[in-house]
Amino acid sequence: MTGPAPAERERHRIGMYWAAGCGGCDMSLLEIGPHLLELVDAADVVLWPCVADFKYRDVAGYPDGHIDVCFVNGAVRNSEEEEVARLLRKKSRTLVAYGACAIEGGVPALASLGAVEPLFDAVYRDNPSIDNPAGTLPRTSTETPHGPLHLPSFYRQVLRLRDVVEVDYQIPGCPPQAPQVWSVVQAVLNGGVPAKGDGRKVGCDDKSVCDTCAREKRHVRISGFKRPHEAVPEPGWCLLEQGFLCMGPATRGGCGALCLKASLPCRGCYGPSGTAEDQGMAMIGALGSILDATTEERARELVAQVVDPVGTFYRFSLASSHLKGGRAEGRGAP
Amino acid sequence: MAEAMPHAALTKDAPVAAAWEPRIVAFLCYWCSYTGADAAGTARLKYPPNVDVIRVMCSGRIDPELVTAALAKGADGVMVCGCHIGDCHYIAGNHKTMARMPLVARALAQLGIAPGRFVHEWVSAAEGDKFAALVDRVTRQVRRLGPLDWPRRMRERGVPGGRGLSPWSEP
Amino acid sequence: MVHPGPAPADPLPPHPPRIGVFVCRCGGNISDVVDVERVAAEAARMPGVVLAAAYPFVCSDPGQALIEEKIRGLALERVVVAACSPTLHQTTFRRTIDRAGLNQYLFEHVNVREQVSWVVEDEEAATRKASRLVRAAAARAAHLVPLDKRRIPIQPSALVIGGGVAGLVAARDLARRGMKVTLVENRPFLGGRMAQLHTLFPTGDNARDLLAALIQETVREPRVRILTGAHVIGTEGVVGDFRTRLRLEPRGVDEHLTYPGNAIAACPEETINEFDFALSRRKAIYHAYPGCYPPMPAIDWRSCTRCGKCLAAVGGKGIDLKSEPREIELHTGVIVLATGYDPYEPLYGEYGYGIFPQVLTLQQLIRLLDPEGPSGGHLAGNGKGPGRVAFIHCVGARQVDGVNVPGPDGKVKEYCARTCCTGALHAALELKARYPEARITSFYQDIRTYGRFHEEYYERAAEKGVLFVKYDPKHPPRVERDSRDQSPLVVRAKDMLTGGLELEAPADLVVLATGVVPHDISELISMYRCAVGYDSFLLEVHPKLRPVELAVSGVFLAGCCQGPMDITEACAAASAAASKAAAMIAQGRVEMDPFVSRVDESLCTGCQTCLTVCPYEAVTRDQARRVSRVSEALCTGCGTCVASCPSNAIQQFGFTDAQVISEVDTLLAPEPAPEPVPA
Amino acid sequence: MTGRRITIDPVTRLEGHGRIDIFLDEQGEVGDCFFQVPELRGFEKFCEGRPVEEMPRITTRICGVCPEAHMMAAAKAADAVYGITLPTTARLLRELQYQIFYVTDHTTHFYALAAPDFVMGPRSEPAQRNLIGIIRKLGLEIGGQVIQCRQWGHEAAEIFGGRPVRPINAIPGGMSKGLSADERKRLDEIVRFMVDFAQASLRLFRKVVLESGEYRDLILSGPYTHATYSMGLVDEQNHVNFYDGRVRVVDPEGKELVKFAPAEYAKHVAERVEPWTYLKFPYLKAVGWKGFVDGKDSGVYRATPGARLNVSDGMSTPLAQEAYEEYFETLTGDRTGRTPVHHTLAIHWARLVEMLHAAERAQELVRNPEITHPEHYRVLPTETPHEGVGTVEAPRGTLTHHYVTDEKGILKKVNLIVGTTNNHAAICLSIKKAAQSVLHAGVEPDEGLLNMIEMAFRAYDPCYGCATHALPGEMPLEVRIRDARGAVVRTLRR
Repeated sequence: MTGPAPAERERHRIGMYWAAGCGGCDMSLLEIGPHLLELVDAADVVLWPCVADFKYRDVAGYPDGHIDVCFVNGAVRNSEEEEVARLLRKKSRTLVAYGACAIEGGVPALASLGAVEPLFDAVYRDNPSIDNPAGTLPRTSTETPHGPLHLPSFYRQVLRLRDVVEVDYQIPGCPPQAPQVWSVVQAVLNGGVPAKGDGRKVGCDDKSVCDTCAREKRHVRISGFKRPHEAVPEPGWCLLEQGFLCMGPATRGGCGALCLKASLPCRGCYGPSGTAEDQGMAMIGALGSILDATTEERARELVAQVVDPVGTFYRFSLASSHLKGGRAEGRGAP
Repeated sequence: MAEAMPHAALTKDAPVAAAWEPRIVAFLCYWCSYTGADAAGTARLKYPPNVDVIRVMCSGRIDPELVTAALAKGADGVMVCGCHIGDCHYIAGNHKTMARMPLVARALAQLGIAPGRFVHEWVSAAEGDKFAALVDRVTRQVRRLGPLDWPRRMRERGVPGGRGLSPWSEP
Repeated sequence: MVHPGPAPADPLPPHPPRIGVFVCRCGGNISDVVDVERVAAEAARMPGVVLAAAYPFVCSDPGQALIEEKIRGLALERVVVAACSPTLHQTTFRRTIDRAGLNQYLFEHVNVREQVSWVVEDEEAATRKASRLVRAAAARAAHLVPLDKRRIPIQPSALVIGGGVAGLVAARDLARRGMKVTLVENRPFLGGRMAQLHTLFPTGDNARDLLAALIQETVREPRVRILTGAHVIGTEGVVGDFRTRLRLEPRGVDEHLTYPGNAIAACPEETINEFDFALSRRKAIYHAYPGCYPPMPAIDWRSCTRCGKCLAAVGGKGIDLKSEPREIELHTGVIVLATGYDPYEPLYGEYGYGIFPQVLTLQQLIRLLDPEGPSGGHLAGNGKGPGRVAFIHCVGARQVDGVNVPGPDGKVKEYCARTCCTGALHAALELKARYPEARITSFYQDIRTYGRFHEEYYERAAEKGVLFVKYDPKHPPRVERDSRDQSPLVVRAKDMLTGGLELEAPADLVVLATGVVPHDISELISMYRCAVGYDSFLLEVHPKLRPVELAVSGVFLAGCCQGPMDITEACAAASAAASKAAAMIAQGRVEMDPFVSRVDESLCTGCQTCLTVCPYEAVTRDQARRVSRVSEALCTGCGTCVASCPSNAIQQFGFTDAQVISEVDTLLAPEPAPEPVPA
Repeated sequence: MTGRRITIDPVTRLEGHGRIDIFLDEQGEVGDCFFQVPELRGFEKFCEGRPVEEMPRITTRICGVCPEAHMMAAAKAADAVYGITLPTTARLLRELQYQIFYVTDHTTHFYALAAPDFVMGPRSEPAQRNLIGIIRKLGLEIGGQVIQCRQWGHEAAEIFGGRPVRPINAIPGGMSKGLSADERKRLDEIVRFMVDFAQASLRLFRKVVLESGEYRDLILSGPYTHATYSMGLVDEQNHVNFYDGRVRVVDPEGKELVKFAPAEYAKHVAERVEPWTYLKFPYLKAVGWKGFVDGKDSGVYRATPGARLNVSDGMSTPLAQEAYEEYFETLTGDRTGRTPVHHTLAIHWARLVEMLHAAERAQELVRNPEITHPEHYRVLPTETPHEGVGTVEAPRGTLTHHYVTDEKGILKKVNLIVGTTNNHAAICLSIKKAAQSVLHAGVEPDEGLLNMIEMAFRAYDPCYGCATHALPGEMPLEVRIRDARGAVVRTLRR
């Protein structure tokens, strides 16, 4: 390890925290690899439970604004995570929503499509391996011979970080790509970040995934939809035009169109592109414009070939869509 | 979406509005459907007052985001009307509508919006009677379904968040 | 930029613009149902509204003057008028505020008559709806920006499609107004249907003499270019610069042909002569009719075998059997459609047509009565004349659903063909004149000799002893073989005037007064996106206000493509179309609403979705900058590309997301508490 | 007291991700001990209605630490749903990708999370007890190799599926893309390096751990020992297999209890629900749930690297077999491996043995000529989808995905038993036992003691990303010690 940090640079205090995420975001921050050493060289990591317990202190004991930049990944799924979010907002000068879950709810937000009760049933009561004759469910408070044990309460709706606290920047992606992340971290260290904006997106492109996708657009209309396992795509040709539902057009770039390199369609993890707010409806607007249909029957046929519209068009962004799921009425069969 | 709370204000500030009336937003293309709505008027046909018309030049302009935005802001129902296929003043604007709206309908159903709340129909400039009948039908079916009041629904679920969310209540 | 919140996509000016709201009573049309004062009062509480009041007739001169005065007096920056439908007076009010020096697109028109006061019974509900709409308009108005009409330079040239009487008149009139005119006719000869007529009602002129005169007038115009055998195969562009692609069938004959007669005589190929409605045959190299234009014959390539006998007969000059079709492109500022009609072709067996040789259509009868026609004007070779003749009216016209057999489009022809009554009587009288002993019975639904001087034909026919039998459309006449052999045929019908008494008329000749159907121009209809009426004729923008214009700017209607007309009406329509087109050209440019789409290149993400959505190909890609572009000249302002853009990078002037969403927001906002009811 | 708990103490909340409650009895000894997992996302439910072919892409979002495991389990389950038999090339590619992931994942855990305790010492400065500390102590060379191993691992992942992390390339019927000759060549280099690196790691372990008496004792000491059942996938020869095979369970003495096809998992494993945690407790049906106790009569089992070695009769690769024998020789004196190892801390060693095996196996696979076949990397499903189970050995335990779909392949039912969950009960045991051994009346608990408690569950490499959402290793941990009346007498925190 090289010597002490350059004296002229004031050492930053950086934190990373997860809420309802999967840890992939923390991993992606680890992915900066060798830069990790530069990071700890230039900044004090004052909170990063997954890799470092050194200097792990009582965050609540920090003075307000003690953390210069705090990255938070994961959605807000329960009361505990909301409290954590509030605390970190208080203790951090700059709060950064890190990754799809924190920004748009991510995959876990699909849970908002249904009510909580059936979810608990599926997990704790009704599955092939469950042994729960009494129908026991986790409770926020349980009496034991020794005293009560508490669990955070589970929310009906998956919330974004922005739904509970003010967010200064957002780094999209599931997970954000390491090079992008490192560029942001560097900017943070060298004070090169753009002016704070309410959830301004950083560490991503202004263009769509299509713009970075190497596949050729032939500007032919979609004459039928195929599911990824149903056909082998022609190499080098836009998957959407081939009929593989691809979220590329409606998705912010930054990933480098990685999934397309694996000849699989984009699923939209970088969230809506441009100023669109409802990624799913934006995609429907686009998709409906490029179907090869001149009669209603044909249009209906093609539309019927789209399986699971919400699970596809809102795979990562349901919590930031206009309707946010929320199961109002009806069975909601696709 | 703290701003999308008209109904809280509504019940608070405007007691008259307490008696619920369906709020339906209709997006109409200018050349056929809007003119068709005019035709209904010229013929003095009577229909319920619950549908407020927003005029666009072509149904092809109706961005699906407008549909969800209207519902998210408290509409109990949304109508989308355009020229019949083949009659589009812009050749094929309604071909896009014809493909988009069924997708919107399917997505809304999955999102838990009762199918009756979103209606997509073709109304020609001559079909004043069809328009009147349509408004009548949609208003009745939305009335049957009751208030959607998405903003309230979301606030109950803690969107926008903040304290006072209603967490999952245990059995 | 759809926002679930009220935050406008376009930042509003620091101070909300000063908005004036004018609510029209429309002389009670509105105010009888809508509490206009309350609507105005509630609108007055909207941000930026400095004036909101109700007035008796806002569209009247004093009303407009008032708006101008208020704009000046109160320095209004936006104007909202709540009145009738924008289709009626939007333009009126735009001009008004333009006169007051305010950009005419800073205007918002609210429809509280056709869509509120005329359709909502309950006054409270109507008032609330009107109030919602007006407040939404006020909110929208705040988002309006000044726009300029698009001005597209227009070429001083016209394409007239159709070489019949209407096309000729239109072409002549346009040329006389100084326009370059190209007249295209897909047959090898000009004249159209008129040439197939003999004498004309109500004047009795000879059809082909009149036609010849008109053709001469037209072709002598130096600015007129005639293209026969020309088919429109494609079109691009918009008003001001229509680019039309034509396929020109070779005539196969040129001016070097010295003795056309020899060539025709030498031709071994014969085919049905459609000019005589299959009553005669003609050669593969032929003249349509005596004195037709162009005078030189033409080769019918469908029946020509290129045997070369004609060429041999004229010494190998003036005939080219090898010539191939060629394509050309025309640039014109406007287009006049004069594609005409076809006589209704009765179905096989309809009134015995096709079964009994004695059953003719009116058109066939006219050809037979024509001295230059297939029979030299004689009905029967023996000169004895037709004997008993039965006319049946409304064949292929005024049909009854369920009674008559629908056409290929699945519809029966419910409309009146308008010319056949007079035409049939005209022919009946001519029969009487030539064969006084002919006994004529006319089976009709109603006699509609509606035109000026037309009724005389009915009266004279009655005088001359034509017997009129009014039949019941639900039980049309039946044409059968006469069992008693008094004559070949017998026509049976219920006579409505004698209470449905079954009459029968033996007939040596049955004439079907057939209606008219539009000439098949389905390609043109799809090419020019013409609106088509229920009767399958082309549909004008407004039958009274804009009778000769199609909704497609720069395309005009002349003659029977728009509906059944007699020659008088067709010529009038053609002249009207010509003057309308000329007027448009005279302005040197067309003005179009500025509601075009524009790509915000800073937002365009280069997904290329929009590139395939525009049927006018107004959207293109700038490869260098990896963004899309919209050509304002080609954009027709539908906004379809706007909804197709998943990044909301495309906005349509006059219909931005911010404007539309501001309406949505206000419509769904809490309704104001009602004013305390005055005691 | 309930009243006192209501007032929100951000500290408690903040550090509640893994919460241990220790209750002392009258004598001041540890009475009872609870380990709580406070998070749930509910994939089982919201995956319903999704197309089954998307599951390899969706379930990678269950855990960002071992997404490959979920991708493979999901892909295998989807194969089964469509009744697909994979072409050889597809199977080779899947296993190769999986083995390489194993090396990378075990590297991460050993060096970033486990080694600090051994290298720096369990009671060393927390500030030093991390990867950076290791690198400082062992020098940049090994540190560089650790980082290189991880990076090359991700490069390999990118070669397979375009993405360095969070792969997506396994689909029903095989892989979304094949392997080119050049790519194979590069993978060969990567794998060769990994074999060397795995051996180096074992040498390091011997040097720092085995040659130090303190750790040997620690590993063999009672507090860190549980005689439980062991579970793991084995091949026909009962050799360890991470990607495929049958699930074998041996009892604390090493006798085979059962060996079953993954599809029959529900016959043999049941999950218990406790109201005080969101995480379930799987146990062996045949034995039954006897509470949080170990021994032959308790259905509690472990599915860890150690458990996998316990259920196997050996390794299919030579170097790993040597390491296997050394491992058992040292810990049980029986090099055949018939006698199970129950020392929790020995799991770290077993992990290194597995790492070597994974690297060796990867080498076999990458050199198989069929692996670059231009077409056989996938087949298209032909049968009507219905039901399927997919099981792999995740680094942290046997991972099972179970799907039921409609005839269109839309999921109607989803059941998941993920790696760490298998060990949940055992982890509770280990923590309790560790606590009982270090906390006594009159002993002042300090950070070091606390870490020694934590080492007990760190050995499992508990991945609550899989189980719920938290991350392996240094879980933010709070220990509350209460007196017999339940009053908190002391709260310790790291």
